[in-house]
Amino acid sequence: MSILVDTNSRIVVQGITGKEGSFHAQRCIDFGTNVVAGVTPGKGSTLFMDSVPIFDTLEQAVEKTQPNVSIIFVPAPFAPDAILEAAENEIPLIICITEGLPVQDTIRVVRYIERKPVRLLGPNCPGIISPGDKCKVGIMPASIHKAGKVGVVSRSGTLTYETVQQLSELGIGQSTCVGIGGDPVSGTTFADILEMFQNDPETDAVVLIGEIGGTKEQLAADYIKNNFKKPIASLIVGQTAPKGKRMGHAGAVVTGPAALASEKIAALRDAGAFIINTPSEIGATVEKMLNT
Amino acid sequence: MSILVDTNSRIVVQGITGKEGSFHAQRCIDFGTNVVAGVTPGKGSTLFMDSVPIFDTLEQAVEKTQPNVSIIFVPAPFAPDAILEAAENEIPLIICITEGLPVQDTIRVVRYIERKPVRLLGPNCPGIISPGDKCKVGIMPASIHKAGKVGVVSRSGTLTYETVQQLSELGIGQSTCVGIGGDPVSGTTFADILEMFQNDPETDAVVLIGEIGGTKEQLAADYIKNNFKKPIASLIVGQTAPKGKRMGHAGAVVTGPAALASEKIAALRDAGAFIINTPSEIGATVEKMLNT
Amino acid sequence: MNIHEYQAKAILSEYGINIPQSKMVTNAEDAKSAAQELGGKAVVKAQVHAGGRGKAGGVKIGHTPTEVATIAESLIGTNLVTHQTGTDGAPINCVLVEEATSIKQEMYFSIVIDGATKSAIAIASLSGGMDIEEVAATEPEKILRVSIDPGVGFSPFQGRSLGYQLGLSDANIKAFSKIAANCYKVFIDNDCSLIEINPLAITGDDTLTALDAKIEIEEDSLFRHQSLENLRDTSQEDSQEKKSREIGLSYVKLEGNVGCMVNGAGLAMATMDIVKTAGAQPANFLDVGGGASQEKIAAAFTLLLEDSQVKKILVNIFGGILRCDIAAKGIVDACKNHKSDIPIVVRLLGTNADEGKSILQGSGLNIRLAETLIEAANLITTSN
Amino acid sequence: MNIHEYQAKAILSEYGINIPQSKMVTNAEDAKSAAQELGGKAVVKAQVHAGGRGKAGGVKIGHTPTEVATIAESLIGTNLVTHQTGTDGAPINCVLVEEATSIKQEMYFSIVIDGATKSAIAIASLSGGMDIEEVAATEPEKILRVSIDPGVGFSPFQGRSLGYQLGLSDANIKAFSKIAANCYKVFIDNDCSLIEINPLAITGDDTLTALDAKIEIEEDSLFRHQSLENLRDTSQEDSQEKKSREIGLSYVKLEGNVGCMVNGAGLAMATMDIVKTAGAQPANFLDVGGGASQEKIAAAFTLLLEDSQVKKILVNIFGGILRCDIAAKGIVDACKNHKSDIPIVVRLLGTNADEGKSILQGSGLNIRLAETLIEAANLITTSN
Repeated sequence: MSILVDTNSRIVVQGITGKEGSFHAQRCIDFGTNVVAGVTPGKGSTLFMDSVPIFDTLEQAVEKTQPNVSIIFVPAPFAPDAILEAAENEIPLIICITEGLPVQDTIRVVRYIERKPVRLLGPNCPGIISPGDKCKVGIMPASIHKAGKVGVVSRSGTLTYETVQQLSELGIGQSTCVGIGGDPVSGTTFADILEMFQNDPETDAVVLIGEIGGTKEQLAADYIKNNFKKPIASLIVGQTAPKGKRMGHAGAVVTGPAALASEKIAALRDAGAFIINTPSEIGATVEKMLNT
Repeated sequence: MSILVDTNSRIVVQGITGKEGSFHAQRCIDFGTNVVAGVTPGKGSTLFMDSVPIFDTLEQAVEKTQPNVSIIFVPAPFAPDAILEAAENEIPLIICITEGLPVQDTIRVVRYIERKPVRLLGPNCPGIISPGDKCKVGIMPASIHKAGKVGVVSRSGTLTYETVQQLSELGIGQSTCVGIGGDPVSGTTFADILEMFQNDPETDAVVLIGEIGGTKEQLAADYIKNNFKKPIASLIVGQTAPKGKRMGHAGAVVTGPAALASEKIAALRDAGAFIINTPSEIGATVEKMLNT
Repeated sequence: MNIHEYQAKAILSEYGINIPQSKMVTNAEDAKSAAQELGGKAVVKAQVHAGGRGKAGGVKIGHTPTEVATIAESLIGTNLVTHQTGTDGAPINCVLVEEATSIKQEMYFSIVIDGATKSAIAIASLSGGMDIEEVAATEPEKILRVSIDPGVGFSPFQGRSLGYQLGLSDANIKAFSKIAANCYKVFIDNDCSLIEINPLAITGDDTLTALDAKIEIEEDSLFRHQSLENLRDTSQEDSQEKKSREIGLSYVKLEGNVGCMVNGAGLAMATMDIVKTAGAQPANFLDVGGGASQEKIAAAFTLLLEDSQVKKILVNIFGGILRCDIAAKGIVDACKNHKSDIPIVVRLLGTNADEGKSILQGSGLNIRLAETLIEAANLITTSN
Repeated sequence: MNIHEYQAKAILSEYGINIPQSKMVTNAEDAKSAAQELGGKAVVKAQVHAGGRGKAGGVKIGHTPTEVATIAESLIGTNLVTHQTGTDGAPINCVLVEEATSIKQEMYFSIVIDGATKSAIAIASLSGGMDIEEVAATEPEKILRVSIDPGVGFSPFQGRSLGYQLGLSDANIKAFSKIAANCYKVFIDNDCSLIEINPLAITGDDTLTALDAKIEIEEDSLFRHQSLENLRDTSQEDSQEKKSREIGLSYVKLEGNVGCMVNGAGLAMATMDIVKTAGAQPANFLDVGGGASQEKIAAAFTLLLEDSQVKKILVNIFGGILRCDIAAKGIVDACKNHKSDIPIVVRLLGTNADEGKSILQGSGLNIRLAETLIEAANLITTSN
């Protein structure tokens, strides 16, 4: 009842001894995630929390522990290299939590991995959680989640938590919650995730959280219109942001009409999505959608 | 009875108004090849030999004439750009005759087109001819060829002609003759061509002409051993070249044991190929092979 | 990070792109002698980090050195208000005195990052010198785009494709291709997020010249571009925006009176949306980011407290990496160091939310707590 | 194109790679003062375009400035014969006077083009300072390789992968990664076909230093590297090789007496093979290339006529781009301008072969024609 990660996921943490890496690796393990290895150059042959082996290189970690998911916490200047290392070692799912990667590095990396049998989630994303499979590979607070049949996909971190909070409070559980990341260029698109939800028998409906800037939501709308058969509700934030101002996410720059909230909402409505009118009505709208 | 080019091939000539481009375009047309367009920036809206339309960009040529094979004659400094132009316009088969491309340009181009639905033959190759289909897209002298069932693949230009000459003289016709090019990095490998010959019902046997330098012949031997089911004869030239000397083709540098003729011959013999002992015995060896 | 036109042109020129002869000056006297060197007549262009200079009176032609000096005098030291600045405008500390160029045709050329193709794209149009966003909205077919592969760069065939579509002459196509390729080099070497040449002019003598130029450097890349960091003109930044950048916050000043402090850009935008829905106006966008420390939270909150435009503050923190108790402590620290009695509404959720709420409730400060987004928005809207 | 060690080291140094202190000198006096600057003791290294210098006596240690001067004196102006040069050796016109370095460990590092992976590859081994080809042949597991993607370049993780496999310390791994990444930049920026640092030494003070360096620039790229073309030392080329390069031929001098002129590298090698099979020895490899003109053919043939080592000439032309009548005319031109009575055997096939043969037969020259490869080889072997 999940996409991308499940009970068979074997996680390696790149940058496991850093402040954020160690904090979140522990939280993931606490949730039940199977963290099989960590990588920190120079810390090889030691143990994380007395149990998880640390390696100097991912190559060694792969040889000894066969991970199939990598989560990356290394600082921005070194994160592109960490992604390349994961791709070169053909880790099927690479999740880059790190934010602040120079976008041209991201482009080089993303174009490189197109030729590798891997998928990149992020950069600048909260990761992924499949509550029913007790598998969390990300930085989201686990406690707000509830196992169920609604998929969540979003460009934003904390707004995903807000979404999940509203769903769980109404008793609506989640199959998998995925943050694709807030940067203008990311490894995985809305459409990629929607396709997986489409094919996941344990996902009955989806919530898609978009925002102003770029054209990712339009591409999602195209996919929904042509290929997506399940109920989907969508919220676009930044509706009140003034034109020409940059709102944090590098992706949220109002550069042209397509980047406007109104255009995105129109495209999604036209594709048949239920439109969530304000951020406080996410749960209620999904509940209504599920009951129709 | 051919691979890569046949009666359905529609050829565009990039660099059709240059000295070599115009000479060989005419020879190809004379042979029966369907040349549908030429490209020379600045010469758009004119005609080649009063019949073939010339365009300023390949984009225009594609829109108006739907070619599916491109042959490139533009000078080396501009040839990488011409290949990229063909790849961007998704011409399925791109044949780069031009020699002298800086190898790092070739690497960039070859890696780029890996993600495109195209195949590159060359650079620095004589092109391809399917005598029975009256389709010649290259610079080989047409007169020496004879339609038949033996495929020829080689790194060399004139040595391919020598091979064909010896075959035709003994009455052994060719299905398709392919020059993959003499540079150290090429778009297409021996194994790529062997796979096509394997799948071509009209090819009964193959002649593979290799030379010293690199490991292309070993990769071909690997393919033959594991996948190739038809009779194959092979000649390796440069057997008498002294170690450490560079013999013309950038590929023909004796850099390590694998690059030696003896190593290549051993690999091919081990793979089950008939070894052609001297360059004067190509035809005779193939004849013997076909009769066993 | 924005840089000035004169700085952008200097970079383009280093990469072999034609620019008009010009000189950056900071006073009328230098403007006069610059005009003299250019032959008398010259264009005076206010150097500010804002578009719409022309319409706002920031670009003027002087026909004599004296006239140029007078224009420079009238501009330098004033603030220029354009549709892209706030009502205060941007300070003009220097002007560019530039040769007047005879123009046959004005084109538009830019390179930007495109999320859809996951690449840098080059954009070109014959509709240069005008509001390109207007053209894009009303006549999108006049805007040409090509995607640039990071492995091979901008290729000559792409320049020819654009050039022939634009209907340029063969000679101009060659020049255009070169400019595009060189711009892409500038873009890569300097980690730009935008290079815009508008207009890219075909001059009277049929050469292509960058008449105006805008370059944005990606903030996230500056760790590897110390020399570019030196081009930063902090005088062009709002003082709060400058402070927030130094603290490491993502902050945008707006026109309302509800100061907002949120973690995460998406949630921050959602919070602004809900505040507006409830009938109030946000004074800012403020994202404290992923793993903010107690000190950073305190600094961010202090920024809001010190903003005289801010009449009430809404905090919305969903703890994840950031723990709510850390956020609460930061808020308390800021309030203790900065006496203020404006209404504060705080919503804390996620990691250590209960601890955070206890800290706020035990602080003795006049802070109201909210559970849901809409409750928070209603509370802040109705508070005085 | 080969360049000298001192030139290669200067390039590496520009890219931040450690090299020993050194000075290139052309006479004993300068060698002495260079040694004085280095503290007295110094290594004197003959600058020639050939490997195997050490074994051939081209690298010697002087313990005092006077000793250094004596060594320099003994080397400069002589020819160094190594296993890579002919029997004449390569002229030593200058030497590099270099500080003597204390060495903890010698490694091997290189970047070359690899046809199998269609990329540049970095090669590293702990077995530095030795004959790396020998190591590759006998202990291939000691040679590490990584393929470099042209889109992303040499990545730090690749440096760490190599470094940990080599068993280096963490500090040395960082230095090694940097050197590898910088070498790749040199490789790309200068269109190299080879960069080899052998040995790459870990010195007494634990820094990584390029003790020797070899760089080859790809001939085909020189049209865009004028400044590198200036590094060419034609004194290191055989005079025939130099002439052939100027004519635009692909030519390699060999030890036999049968001059060979062929079109196409593959056919040229095949021709050499058949000549040897027939019992004779080729004097050269000579590929006149694709579309040679009559003038180029004449120049190529003259090169063979002027070579005193050449006692007979075999021509094997398979017309394609090159027309046989053009080739025949070129041969006739060369013979007319250069009286010679050595035996000549010519084989012409392909485009305009009959016309070519008529021209040769009608020229009055003593040329024998052959139809097949083996006939040509037998004719040339038995002719005197």
